[in-house]
Amino acid sequence: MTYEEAVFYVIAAVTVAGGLGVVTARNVVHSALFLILALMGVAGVFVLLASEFLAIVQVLVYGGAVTILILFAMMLTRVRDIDGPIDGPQRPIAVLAAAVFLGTTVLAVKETAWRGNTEEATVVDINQIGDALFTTWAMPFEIASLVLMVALVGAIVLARGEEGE
Amino acid sequence: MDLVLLALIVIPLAVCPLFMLIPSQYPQLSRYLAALAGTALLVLSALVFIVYEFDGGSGLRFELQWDWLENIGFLGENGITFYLGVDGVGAPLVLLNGIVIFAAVFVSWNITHRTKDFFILLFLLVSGVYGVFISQDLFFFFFWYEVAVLPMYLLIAVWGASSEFPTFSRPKEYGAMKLTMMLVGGSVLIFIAIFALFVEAGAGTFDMTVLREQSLDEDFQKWVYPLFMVGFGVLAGMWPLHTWSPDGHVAAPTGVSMLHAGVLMKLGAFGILRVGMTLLPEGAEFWAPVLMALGVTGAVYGSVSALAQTDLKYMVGYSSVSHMGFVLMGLASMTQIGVNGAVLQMFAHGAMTALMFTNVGALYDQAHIRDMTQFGGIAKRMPRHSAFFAIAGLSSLGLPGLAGFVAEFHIFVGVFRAGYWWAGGLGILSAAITATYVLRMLARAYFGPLNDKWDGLKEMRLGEQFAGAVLIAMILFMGLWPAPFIDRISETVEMIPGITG
Amino acid sequence: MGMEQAWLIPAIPAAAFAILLIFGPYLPRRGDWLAIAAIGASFVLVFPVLADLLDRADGTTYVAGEKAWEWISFDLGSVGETFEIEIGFYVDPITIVMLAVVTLVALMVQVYSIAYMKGDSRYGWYFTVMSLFAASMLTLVLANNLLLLYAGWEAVGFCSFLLIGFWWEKRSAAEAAKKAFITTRVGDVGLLIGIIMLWHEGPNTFNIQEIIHFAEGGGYGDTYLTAAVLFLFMGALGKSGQFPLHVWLPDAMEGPTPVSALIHAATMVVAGVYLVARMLPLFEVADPIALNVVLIVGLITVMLSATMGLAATDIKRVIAYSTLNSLGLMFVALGSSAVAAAMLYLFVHGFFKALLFLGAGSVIHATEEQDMNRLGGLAAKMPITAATFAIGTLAMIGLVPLSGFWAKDEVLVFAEEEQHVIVYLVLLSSLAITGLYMARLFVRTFLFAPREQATYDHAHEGGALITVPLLILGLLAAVGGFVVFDEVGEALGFPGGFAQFVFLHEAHQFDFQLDTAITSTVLAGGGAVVGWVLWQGKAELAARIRDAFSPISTLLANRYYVDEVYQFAIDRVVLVLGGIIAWFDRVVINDRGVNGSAYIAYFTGLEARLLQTGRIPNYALAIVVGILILAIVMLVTQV
Amino acid sequence: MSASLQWELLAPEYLLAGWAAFVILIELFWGGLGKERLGWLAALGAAGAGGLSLIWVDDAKQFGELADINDYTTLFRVLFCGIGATVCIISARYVSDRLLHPSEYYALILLAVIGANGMAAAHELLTAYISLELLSFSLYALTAYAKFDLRSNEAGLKYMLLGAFSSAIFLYGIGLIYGTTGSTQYAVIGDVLSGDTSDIEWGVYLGLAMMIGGLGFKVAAVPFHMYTPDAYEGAPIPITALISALSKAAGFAFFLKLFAGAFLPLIDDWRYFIAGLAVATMALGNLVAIQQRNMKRLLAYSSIGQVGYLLLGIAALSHDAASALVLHLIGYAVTNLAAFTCVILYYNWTGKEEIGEYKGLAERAPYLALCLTIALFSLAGMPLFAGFATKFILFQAAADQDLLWLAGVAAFFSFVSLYYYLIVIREMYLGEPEEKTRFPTPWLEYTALAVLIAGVFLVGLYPKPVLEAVEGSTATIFVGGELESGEDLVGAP
Amino acid sequence: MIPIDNFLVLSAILFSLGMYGVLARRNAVLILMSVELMLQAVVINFVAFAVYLDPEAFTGIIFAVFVIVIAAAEAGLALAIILRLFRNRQISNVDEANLMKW
Repeated sequence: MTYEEAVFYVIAAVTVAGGLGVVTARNVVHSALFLILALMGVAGVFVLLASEFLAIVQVLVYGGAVTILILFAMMLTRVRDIDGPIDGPQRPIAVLAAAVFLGTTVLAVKETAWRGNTEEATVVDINQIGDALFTTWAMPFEIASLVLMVALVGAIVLARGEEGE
Repeated sequence: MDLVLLALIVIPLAVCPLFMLIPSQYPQLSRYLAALAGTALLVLSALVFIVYEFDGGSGLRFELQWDWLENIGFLGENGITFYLGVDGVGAPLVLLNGIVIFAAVFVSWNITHRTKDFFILLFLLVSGVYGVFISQDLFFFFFWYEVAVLPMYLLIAVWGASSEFPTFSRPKEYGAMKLTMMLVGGSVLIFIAIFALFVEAGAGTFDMTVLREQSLDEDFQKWVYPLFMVGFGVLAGMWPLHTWSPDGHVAAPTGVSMLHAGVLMKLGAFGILRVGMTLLPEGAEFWAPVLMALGVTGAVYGSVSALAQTDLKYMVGYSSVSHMGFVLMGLASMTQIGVNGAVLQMFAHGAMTALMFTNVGALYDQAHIRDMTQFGGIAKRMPRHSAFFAIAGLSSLGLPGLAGFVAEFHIFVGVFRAGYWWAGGLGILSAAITATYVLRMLARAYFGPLNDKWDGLKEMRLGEQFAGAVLIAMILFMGLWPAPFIDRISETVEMIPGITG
Repeated sequence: MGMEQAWLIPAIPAAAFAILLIFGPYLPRRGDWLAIAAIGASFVLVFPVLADLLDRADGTTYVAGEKAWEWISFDLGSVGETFEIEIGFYVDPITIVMLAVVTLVALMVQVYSIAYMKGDSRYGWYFTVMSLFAASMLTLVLANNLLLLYAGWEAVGFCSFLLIGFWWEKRSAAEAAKKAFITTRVGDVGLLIGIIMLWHEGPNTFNIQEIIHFAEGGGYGDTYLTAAVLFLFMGALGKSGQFPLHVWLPDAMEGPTPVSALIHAATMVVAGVYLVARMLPLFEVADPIALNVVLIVGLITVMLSATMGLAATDIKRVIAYSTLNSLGLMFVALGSSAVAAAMLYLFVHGFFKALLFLGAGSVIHATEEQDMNRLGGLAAKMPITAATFAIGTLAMIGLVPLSGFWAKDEVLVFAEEEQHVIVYLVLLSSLAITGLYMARLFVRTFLFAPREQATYDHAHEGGALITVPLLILGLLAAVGGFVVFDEVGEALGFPGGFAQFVFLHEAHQFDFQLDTAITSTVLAGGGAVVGWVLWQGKAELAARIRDAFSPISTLLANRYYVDEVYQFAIDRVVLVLGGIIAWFDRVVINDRGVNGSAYIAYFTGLEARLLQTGRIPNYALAIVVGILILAIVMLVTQV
Repeated sequence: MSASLQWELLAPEYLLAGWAAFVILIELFWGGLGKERLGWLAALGAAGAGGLSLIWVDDAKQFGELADINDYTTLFRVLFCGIGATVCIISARYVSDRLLHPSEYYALILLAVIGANGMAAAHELLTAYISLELLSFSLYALTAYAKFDLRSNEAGLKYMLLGAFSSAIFLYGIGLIYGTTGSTQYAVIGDVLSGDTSDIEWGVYLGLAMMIGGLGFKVAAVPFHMYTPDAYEGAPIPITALISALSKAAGFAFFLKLFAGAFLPLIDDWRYFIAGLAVATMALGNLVAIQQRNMKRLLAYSSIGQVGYLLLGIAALSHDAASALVLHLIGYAVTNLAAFTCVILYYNWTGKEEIGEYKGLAERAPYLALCLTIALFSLAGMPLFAGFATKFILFQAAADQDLLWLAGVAAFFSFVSLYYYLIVIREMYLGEPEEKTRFPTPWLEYTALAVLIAGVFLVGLYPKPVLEAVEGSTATIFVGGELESGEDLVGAP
Repeated sequence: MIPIDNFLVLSAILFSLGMYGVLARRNAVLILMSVELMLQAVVINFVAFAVYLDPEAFTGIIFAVFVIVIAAAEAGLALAIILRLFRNRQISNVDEANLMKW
């Protein structure tokens, strides 16, 4: 087992641990923190996948924006004071479903003969990514900007308090 | 002259918007318009019937074929065409429809609630009926078939009447809903059968004149024909799918009952003949015994149930079931005589049952009950009304000289000729039972000492008398001189594959 | 004007009917004159037709005349035949006999009716229907094919329905009319089946002569033919009121008396006899069973009606029973294939039975009373009626030399010669009984002290319109029988005499056997005398006998309970069955079947909508499950 | 690899986007402009975009390797823009009475239309996915737009969370397909799949299943439909109309193009699953609809039923079936918009949306009742109206592909559907209104309604022109590009 | 060198965890977080495929970028809606939000 693999397993362990924490923690804030952990783990995975650019994006967008957003939301909705169990009655079925899904997926992953070099990750030059993003993928890029605008407008319209509130 | 058939469909459709333009505070106006349209239709229908004469081939006349949808996907050259044409079987029924709508307009003269809406729906119904009788394209055949069902719900539910009985009650919504759902349910089977037929024929067209040329695989015919048989059978009041008919007729307003029992039920039998037997002769041959059995059951069953009714309208409703049973018997005989009889019976029953409903309606409008046991001796107060009812009844029990006899006689002869002794015997017996309930009704309600409660009854309205007179004229015409009908019918029937002599 | 124009005979009354129906109310005297003129014309027309027939007679056989119009006709493509129904008329001696009786009696009756129906609110309607009846009856008689015959058959039934129910305000009249129509209708089921059977295996035509020819050529299978003719005979049963379908005839007396005279004595009820007579060759070709059935039915009817006649007290009913009696006799004759005898009896019976009814009518007209227990002694007040009635009675009883005697005698001769002795004895005994009740009728009505003074005082002889028809008919009833003598027949211009005339087949002489004649006369006369003795004066004797045999007398008074049986069958069986089926239709087929299937959909929806819990996790679960199922099934099936 | 991009091909989308911004700004700077006029303004923009897209009729261009601008796109652009415009018009009154921030509302509608256009135009999964998200996001926001209406919030939440969840699943599926075929181009995927797939079938099938799930969610196919009734009921009614028309149409445009372009080679593997979905969808939609008491909810379930019929077209995927599907889609969109217009108008007057509260409508607003009746009958597949013709052609197409049984099931359930439509009609015509007063006559809405009904009649009585247009457009989406009608298809039975 | 399967399995695990979270959790925010987790898994998938199988076109990486963007926007919009719901009804548990059912 090469040292990359060792590193991979460590990072993977961290990520999975984080994910597990997110969905099992009894305390919402804890699971938020676990989420950060998982996200960081994923960033590490990106590094292993030789796409540092994504790792950076990941850290900035997620570790920065999203988690903060989520924490804010928690604060505002005072989820701490919410009484009652944190998991729904559906939990056992959920376990089952997730397990079955996992089994199927893993089986599929194993059974599929991926066409190409499955052993060696190729480094993709970040400049190419930049080019592609603004040339080949211009249309999605523009639409994505609209998506952001929609999210923005929608969020503002919905979240902002009105007179008499 | 070529456009006459088109006119038959277009006129009733065209008056609908005209009705809408009439302000609803002038109901009289819409009545006049309705009368106008009805008369026009009667004249045109009569024209079609008179001018029609068989000229070889499939006997189609006044043909008119317009492209509608072709060369698209599965549709080949003239895939779906707006194809009108009337043959010897269609012509009498067109005439019948003209007469009944004409009569129905005058009977409906006293509709005061939402008059124009009523007439709109009524004429929509009529256009559908005409369409079925004269469409030669399977798609449009089915199209108009559904159009004829479309307005029924509102016609019955809005202008109908609920009825209460000691042991049960039949709200008008129920009757209307049951009728609509059963008819549309039947058309589901037709739907499927048409799809299958189209694919199997592989001619890429719905033109029935083309489809009847395709020789279809026998096994295929055997499993598809029952779909048509049952699907159309529902509308033909085929036992045991008849229950919509009595309840529906009872709930419906008089004019609608007339059209419905008089013409609409014929669409079913017509469909079995025009689509089922014509396109799938071998299938028809294979299932003829079943159809015969169902027809006989309906005939006897209907007449016996009618015997047990005290409600006049229910009695008439069940008598319709019984008479449509005769029609099915005639068709199932697959002999020329029997099928002629079936078509004649369609006409005869159409006229006389319309007459019966006219009478029942006229009586109900005054008395507000239909229980024959509560009447008695009202012939004293309503002589014409009683005479009309008696004539209708006598025609239905097959008195020679009236339409019913000619038709039923042909049917029985045909059935015997096809070798169904038991069926023929039972059929004739059920005709005798018919006599029993008709006379029982006359004796109960019309003869005997006048029940003082009905001292105030007046003769039925002139409009109704007029309508009744027209219908009686038809009954007598066909009863005394059936040749014009038979000449037209038989040559066409002769052309239908699978029909033996 | 020959046989080819015979169609005019029914056509004229038919035209009269049409006119009366439409313009009747606006005609002077409601158009009774028109009706009478029409029937009179028909009566007159009979003679040229007869003459024509006689002219065409070569030696001893007659050439029948025929005339037909096509009514329905179309090719049966695949078999190359043609399905044809004609409106055709056929004249032969039997027809002529019927025509004569019908037109003459009808004429008499209608004249009589002018007085009898005077002042009735539906006077005009009466004559309208009468014309229709005449037209249909004559059509029936002249029809050359079974279908036209059936048409006339139904039409006369319908007329009798209208006329029995003429006073429909009376519940009893309405019911009687209904009963008559339905009962005969039951028979007609058989008739129609028989007709269709004859057509089906036959020469693809309804023409009577062709069918007979075909049958005589052995065209039909033996059993098949037997079945067919027996079905035909069912029709005859209904119309001619033979057992077991006789129940309607006595009730039919609810109608006006002239109607009873015309329809329920002289004409319509003998249509059955006429039919069988026409079709007799078929019966002869068919298995002997057929004729025996006819014979036995006739016998039963004879005995039943005769005995029931003893118990009835309504004079019209008594006469009705006597009619049944006579009809039975005719069927016995036919049963022994004695057409001539049957037709002769039919011929004279028309006269004396009409006479009896009209007489009774005159009594009723005079007294408004038809229960013989309240009458009596009328002879003094109404001599003509009494005299003619006496003639009628004696003719019915069958005493020399009145017409009844000769006819009945012929039947007896046949019975003796060709049938089992029992038949003969039964007939003889029935004669005695006939004598009894006819005597009773006459005695109780016309002789001795009146039982109700009021009615008696009120009684008076009717006007000429009533008496003249009585006299004419009385004359005919008296002398009508002499046609049996071939000399008379020839004198009247029938080559070979009446029998020859009627009996187209091998020449058959009326033979007159003294012994038979004497026996019958003695029995009948004796019966009459006994009747006289029993019911003279206050009729204590009769009363005592009645009490002595009370069970029998009640049985007779209740007409052997046949009506009760039928009533029971209708109320407890037919109507109940109808009720059951109606219930089945509503509850089982509709509520279970139709509504049931609707409810299935309804409740499925009701349950299915509960899946929609409104909780996001459940929704998510649904999605996941959906995908897992898709994925797993896909992988399992496709990999 | 980067083709020179012809931006002008996207002119309609730019117009829409710009117009959206314009609408927002104009409200800022010219408050005097009434709320209703904003709606008409937005409608104008949408209509303009629709007109603009007509430039490319009978044209076959490509935008990079991302999108086609051909008849298929044009057809749907016109359809979507039309839907958008209609919704804007019928929203005007409702919005001005009941909602805050009208300009953003209209802007979001226009942006949604862009997303829909993208879904129809894209021939590449990334673009399609982004467009789909654009559409979805706008709809999420709009569903929750009635800020103080609890049901609206709840609907928004459900729609949003489940949407995110399903799009995650969809993405995972895309990932697998991408991994196995090495591309997101429909054509490439199609080529790979028409080759030997035995080595990668595990990944392919799993990915396929998950993509079907994601698309199923978009078009509301059982069992992925769960959010639909709640979203329909909670959302502001015009938005309900928008979801039922726009997002379904766009979903099917995408579904059809993807499966025709990429997955057709495997049709024998997936057709029966789609057929199964279709049956489940028809059954559940129509049966549960019988139980509904709320008009919006009823229409929601009825639209689920309609999805069932539409899936027939996918299951029987062939050129004919595709055309039939699109035809039915058009007919359905028009009819449904008509129905919703009536519902909105009634709600504007009375604020009522329970079926029971429609009683006596025929007395108070005959024209409205008539139009609603026509629309409902058309949805039930009654003749004279669009429903009959389109259903007939669609089912016949399915029967042509040996799916007679499926066509039969569909026919049966469209018969069941008649029942609950009749219930509504009964209320309108038989019920006695509380008060007799006639309703006012809103000319603009009535005109829009008249146009829609006219469309219903046109498709019902003479579908030929429409169908021919559809035929031409659907010919372009199949593997191997242009197809003559009826010609045999790769992998088709 | 790390075989691709490792990453794929990792992503599968993450995805399943997220799926479990969505199904099991009651709180809207937690569900949202679970969705984010699933999206992370998706991203890993894309990137892995891109760098291993499709390094020339590397569509996967582009896809990943967009997914991340979308995910962020999603979070924003979703949280806004959650807040709105909380303001109006003081609830953030999804199973309490069932005004509309059946």
